[in-house]
Amino acid sequence: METVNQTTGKDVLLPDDTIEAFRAKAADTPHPRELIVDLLRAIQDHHGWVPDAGIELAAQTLGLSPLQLEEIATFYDKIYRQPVGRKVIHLCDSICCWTTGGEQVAELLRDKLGIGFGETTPDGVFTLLPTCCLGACGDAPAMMIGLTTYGRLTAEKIDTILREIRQQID
Amino acid sequence: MNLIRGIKGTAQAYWITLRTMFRKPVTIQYPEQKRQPFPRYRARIVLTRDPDGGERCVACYLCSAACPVDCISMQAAEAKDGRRYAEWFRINFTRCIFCGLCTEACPTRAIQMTSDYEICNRDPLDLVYEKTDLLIDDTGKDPDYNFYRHAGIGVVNPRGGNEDEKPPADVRDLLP
Amino acid sequence: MPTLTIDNKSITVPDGTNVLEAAQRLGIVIPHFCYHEALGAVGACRLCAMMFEEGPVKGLQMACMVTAQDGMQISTLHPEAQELRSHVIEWMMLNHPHDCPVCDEGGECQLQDMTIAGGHGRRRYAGKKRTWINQDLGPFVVQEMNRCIQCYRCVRTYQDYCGGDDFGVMGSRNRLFFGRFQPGKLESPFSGNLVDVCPTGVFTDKTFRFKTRYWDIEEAPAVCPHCSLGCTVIPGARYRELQRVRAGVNRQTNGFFICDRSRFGYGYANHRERIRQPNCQGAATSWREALEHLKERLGKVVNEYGPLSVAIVGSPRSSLECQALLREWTREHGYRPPLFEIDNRRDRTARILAAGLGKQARSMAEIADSDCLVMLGSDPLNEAPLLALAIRQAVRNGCHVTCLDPRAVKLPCAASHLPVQPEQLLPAINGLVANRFEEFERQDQLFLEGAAERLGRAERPVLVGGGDLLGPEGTEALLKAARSLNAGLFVTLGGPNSYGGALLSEDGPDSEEMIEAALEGEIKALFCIEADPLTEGPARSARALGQLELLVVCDHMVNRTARSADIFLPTTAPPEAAGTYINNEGRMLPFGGAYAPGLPLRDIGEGGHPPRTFSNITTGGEPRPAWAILATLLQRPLDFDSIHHGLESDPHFAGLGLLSPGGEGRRVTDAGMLPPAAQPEFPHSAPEGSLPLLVVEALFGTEPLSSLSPALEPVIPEAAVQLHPTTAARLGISDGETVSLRTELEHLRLTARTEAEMVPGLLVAYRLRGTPLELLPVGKITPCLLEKGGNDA
Amino acid sequence: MNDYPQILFKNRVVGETAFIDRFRANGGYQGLEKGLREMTPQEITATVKASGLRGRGGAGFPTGVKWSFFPADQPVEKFLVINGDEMEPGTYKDRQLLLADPHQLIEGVILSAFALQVSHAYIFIRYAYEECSRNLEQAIAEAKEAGYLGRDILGTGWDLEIHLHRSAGRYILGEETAQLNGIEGVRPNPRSKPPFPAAKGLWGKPTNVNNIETIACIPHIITGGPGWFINLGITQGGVGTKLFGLSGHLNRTECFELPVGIPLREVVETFGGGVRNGKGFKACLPGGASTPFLTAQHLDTPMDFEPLEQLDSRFGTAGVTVFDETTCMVGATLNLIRFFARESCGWCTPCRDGLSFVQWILEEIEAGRGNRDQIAMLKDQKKNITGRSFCALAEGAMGPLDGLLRHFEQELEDHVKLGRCPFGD
Repeated sequence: METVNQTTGKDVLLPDDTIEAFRAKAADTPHPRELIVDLLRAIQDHHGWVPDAGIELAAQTLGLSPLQLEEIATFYDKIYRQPVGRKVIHLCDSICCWTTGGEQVAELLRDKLGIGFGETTPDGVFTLLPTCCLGACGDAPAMMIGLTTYGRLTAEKIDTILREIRQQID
Repeated sequence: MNLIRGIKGTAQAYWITLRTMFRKPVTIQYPEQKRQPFPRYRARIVLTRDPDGGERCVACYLCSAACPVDCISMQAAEAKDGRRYAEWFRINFTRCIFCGLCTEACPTRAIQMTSDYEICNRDPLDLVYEKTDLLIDDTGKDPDYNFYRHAGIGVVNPRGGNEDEKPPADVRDLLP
Repeated sequence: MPTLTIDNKSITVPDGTNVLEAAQRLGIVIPHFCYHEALGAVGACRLCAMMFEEGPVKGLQMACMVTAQDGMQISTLHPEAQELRSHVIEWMMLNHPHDCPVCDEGGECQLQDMTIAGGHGRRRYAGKKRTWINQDLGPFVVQEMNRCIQCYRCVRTYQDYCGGDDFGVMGSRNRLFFGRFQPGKLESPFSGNLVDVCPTGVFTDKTFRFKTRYWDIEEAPAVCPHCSLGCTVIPGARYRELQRVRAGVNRQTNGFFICDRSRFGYGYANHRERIRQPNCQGAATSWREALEHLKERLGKVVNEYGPLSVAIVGSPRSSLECQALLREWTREHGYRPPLFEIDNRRDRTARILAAGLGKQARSMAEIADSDCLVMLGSDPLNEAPLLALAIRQAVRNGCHVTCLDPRAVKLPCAASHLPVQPEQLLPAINGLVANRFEEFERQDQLFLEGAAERLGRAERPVLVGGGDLLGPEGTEALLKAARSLNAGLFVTLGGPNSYGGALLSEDGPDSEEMIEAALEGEIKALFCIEADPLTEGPARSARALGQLELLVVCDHMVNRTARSADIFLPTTAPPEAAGTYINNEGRMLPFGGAYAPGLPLRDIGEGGHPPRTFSNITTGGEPRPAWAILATLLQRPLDFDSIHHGLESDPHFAGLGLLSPGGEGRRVTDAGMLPPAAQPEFPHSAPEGSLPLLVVEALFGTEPLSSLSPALEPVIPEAAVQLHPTTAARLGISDGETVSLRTELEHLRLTARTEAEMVPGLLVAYRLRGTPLELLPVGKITPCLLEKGGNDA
Repeated sequence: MNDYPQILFKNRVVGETAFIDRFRANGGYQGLEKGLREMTPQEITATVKASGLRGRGGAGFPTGVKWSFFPADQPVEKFLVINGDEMEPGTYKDRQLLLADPHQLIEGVILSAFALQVSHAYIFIRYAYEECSRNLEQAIAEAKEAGYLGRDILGTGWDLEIHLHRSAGRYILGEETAQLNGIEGVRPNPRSKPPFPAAKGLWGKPTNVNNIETIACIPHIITGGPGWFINLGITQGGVGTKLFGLSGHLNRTECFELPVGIPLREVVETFGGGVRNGKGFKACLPGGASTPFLTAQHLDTPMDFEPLEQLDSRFGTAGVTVFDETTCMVGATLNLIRFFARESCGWCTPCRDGLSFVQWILEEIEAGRGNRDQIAMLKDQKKNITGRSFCALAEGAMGPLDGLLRHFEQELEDHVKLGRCPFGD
């Protein structure tokens, strides 16, 4: 995945062919707005998060104003409008995980990563965020890293998961 | 009966005169002698400062609105730091009736009344006080109160920096 | 027409009325925030709770969300309803700052009123308050987000009603930010309405920042003088300074909103160069002496050359009362009949429209209700902004809009635009009637046939014309078309009282005839009332005025003609005196004077301090209403009753005396009036290789009054010439390049701007005040030469 | 262990997904064949109505009745939306269904779309269910390949396209009208009702919104018939089976398919394996975060709509979250209120600000800074938020608060009296 344009050296928000595909879809539908969430997610998948330039690119692709995109982007909690690490940890803080030691898991994660909620580790690998119920209540306490859900968390399990992810990234 | 009543009436009056003759006189020799008014005596109006030395008056116009004789006028303006203040502030003491409604209306404790009652002059114009005449270097009552520490608009402290405020929110925040 | 009972009072309301509106009709005040008559009900604030005791709906309901039905019995005072209201206010106040003393909304804040009305007095929340970093929203609006109670009115006004897309709501839950994507100027020309709709102090008027409290401001309902639509505005002044203008309510014209030109263009009244004392030959004098001098000089001219040597020029900026007295004055002394508009094209357009509009007249409310609009030569956002909002409301209700115009007309709504040459407007109008468009290219024919077909099918069609581009011939054709298509007609005119002047002109002279007479020496004295022939008149005016023996100018602004006047008499600015305007649909709209004229305290000196000398004379208080000057000259009583009485003998103005400022006004009666005789336009000799230049009005910077307003300076467009990319390519000119433009009279340098949506082959420029462009006639083609490069010749 | 008939979970093997081969081998798409070849759309709607199936998304509105309001016979563009925004804490049944058996949903969607005569169906899937989305994408492709989707399905001359909409978070999108806004790409605030989606839904066109589990039941109702389906329920009036997602302080926190009407005790003790660590049962949420708590005295209640409503609670999504005797119910309620306050869309005042206020009061009490006035404040907040908000979110939030005030007011008093949480932390 190319994230930096070799000739301009600038961040690539989305490959040109994907932009073109969205543009074509937008031209094809009577209501291009329906592509907003898809397009924002595509930019996020590619670029890691959605910077202001991503909002502007999306607006321009769909023929809307940046504000119209921003109204949607800031509503959803899973569209990141600020830089995040390469992997975002969403730790569930809803009732089922709370009953099964979610707060201790949060404490553990904060300790292990050395960061608080909303922060990114200095090496830029992990961002720790709380999230509402992940729909993994039977496997509480649970967290989601990227789009993968991990349940029945224990100290050892968290260690293994974080270690494996760091290895994958390196 | 009438006679007794007449004598009694005359005697009583003389008795009062006689008794008063030996009392300390009420009249004092003003202006040679000055009188200490009661603590809650209301006279000349001043503009006070907040504990940090800033002008308390924010030129909200509430005193001038409350004034039943329309003796207060002012013009509000914005300082560079966003603080609202009185560009000019004028009280016409020839009109003032010292009713104290202005001080009750004042939301910032800026306008207060003092016990200085010596406000008389030959030229009425000299009784028209401008801001320089009114502003004192003291907090007066409520010495700890600084309106801008509670206002919630970020003038004395940065926005969201007051004790009863959260730091500024951001819709782009990653936290849900 | 359901009948319902609210608090034991019965009322019958039209179908579709909601219960909140029904209660308002009964005079029952129920706190509410998100409901607004223009924006409708959305049920967001949950404040207007009422108890539905009997009838088809039961229980505690939000009144704005329930349509009134027969048999409803409703209580607004039910304890549960009151309890809920106090809770809703408590919730809204959780984060509201403690800053009423430094908030400009204080005193006219709906939240303050509703907090009291809702019964919330004691704060129970002791937690910390949410705060925000504000955005800079440009020169007009200040934002203070900490005060926001999230009623969503601003975004519904800005986006839904006004069609702006650069301001909205971001975030969710109790973290909602109402602002722009990035800080910056609000792009909508209706941005100032945020100030009016915001129920608290989130959006306040930057030009009015910290100036005055509501209770100290002098206000009166008035009519906006900046275009011909007649929007109701409420100017407010303190210490003799006009400090703000806010929107008034007139459901027939502007509804609840006004444009930014109307709101922020008020600076002309406080203009520092305004001459506030009568003067003779440049020397200040008293009214007495000036009027004596005037009578003497005028008498001399009349004695020497006869009364017909005196000519009078009135203005569409003048009130109807002034115009009427002007006509009487000329009649009484046998002077030449007055002229009410020095721009010949605008004059004839207005007279043709006034003579023929009759039953075809439509109000802006009716435009908003139309199902098919065809716009011809009309660019509402530049010429008459509120018209664009009426059109947008029509589109939101399913109306189709067709626009024929040489310019790249931008509208805040969907419209099909066909760029046509200015001279094609007339064949297009005639074609719409006959459904024949032979003179057009095949593609355009299809477009026009579609428009004609929709027009034929529509139930409430309206033809919208721009008087400047249509001119007298186009307007006449449009009138005929409207009659034969049985469609409504709405044509914008040059000034706020063009229609009034046109009604009073009858078959009087036009400016060409007058200037001709002056050039031939028949006119020796010219009396200009709020008119500026040297700027607005024909090009020959300067020569003609140079030959006069006496030039008298009555005006409240300084312009070319005023500068060369022998006698200058200062008049009041529109907000300083009462009067009546007749807007472009023929609606008589009286206005009140908000304050007496005088030099603003701010300008008197002493470091902003008011002087310490007391006097019962107002400094700079000499200006008099133009009508009062005329009444003095005519030795008439200084009151409106006699003027109105005189006017009402003319059947057009029936009912004028009964109107009061701030009302909906009343359309002039359609009584027979003769249009001016047709007059062929002088053919212009276009030099070889010349291009047609069309000079038009812009939203900011071209209207004579508002362009004097310092508040608008940041938004006045650059001096530019717009041209189609193909034209630019042919001339070898690229976008943004400096070009040299040469007309018969002027030579200027400006920037070239390519505009793909305009018609090819044409040049378009805004008639910006203070540039040589202001001397070019508006709406008319001026041949010019355009060259690359800006080096002076 | 689970001897009850397995209908929705009949293909379920934990850790595996049944794609088209296994699905068809087990009788998949037979309902579709029957429905499309042998029945008219009206007959399908009538069958669903006769089955008494009630919506499985939480509100429990009779599905057949909802369908009968839909203008299926009108020749206008209309839409079917499948609500897969399962974000209510304690609820994870749809995920299990889609992980195990995505074709079951696709078959249901096709049948429902046929009954409602729509040609475009949207499946709305929440952000966190990416595996489910991929399963659905594969299932849709396979169904298309097999001729169950696309043009002229099974020779009926009727077309259907299924679109998958992946969301980007936020609980409010589970509200049907907010979900429509979400699909349209406008701010997902709920819309005012009326007009209901059946009249004006997606892009103003008639739209029917149903939960994933509801739609998954449809093929079985068509194959088995309404009588069979009704008889699956245990109680009088209980209809069909239901996916119960168990969570909280139980020994076994898994998802089971159980008959509607099964007693709570059986769910907790037999299937949940009893409360963890031998502790006592204190309370449970019977059907997700928005349902008022049940206590030990309610253990014999049949898990069905009416019996739970009689206890002023709700069946909801049947996501049963159990709390043991060491749980601080004030803390639990605070956790739930914090969730609702955070997931409010911000449209109406009671939800946006009222819930924040309740959250603050509970925080004060839980932290031991509370006073008795604040307990009274909780009561007046509950009274003035319930039923007063724009959509059901704030009302749902008041569910647990209602349970707290009804069953555990003493715990609030204890917090105030002790000046700290009696349960530690």
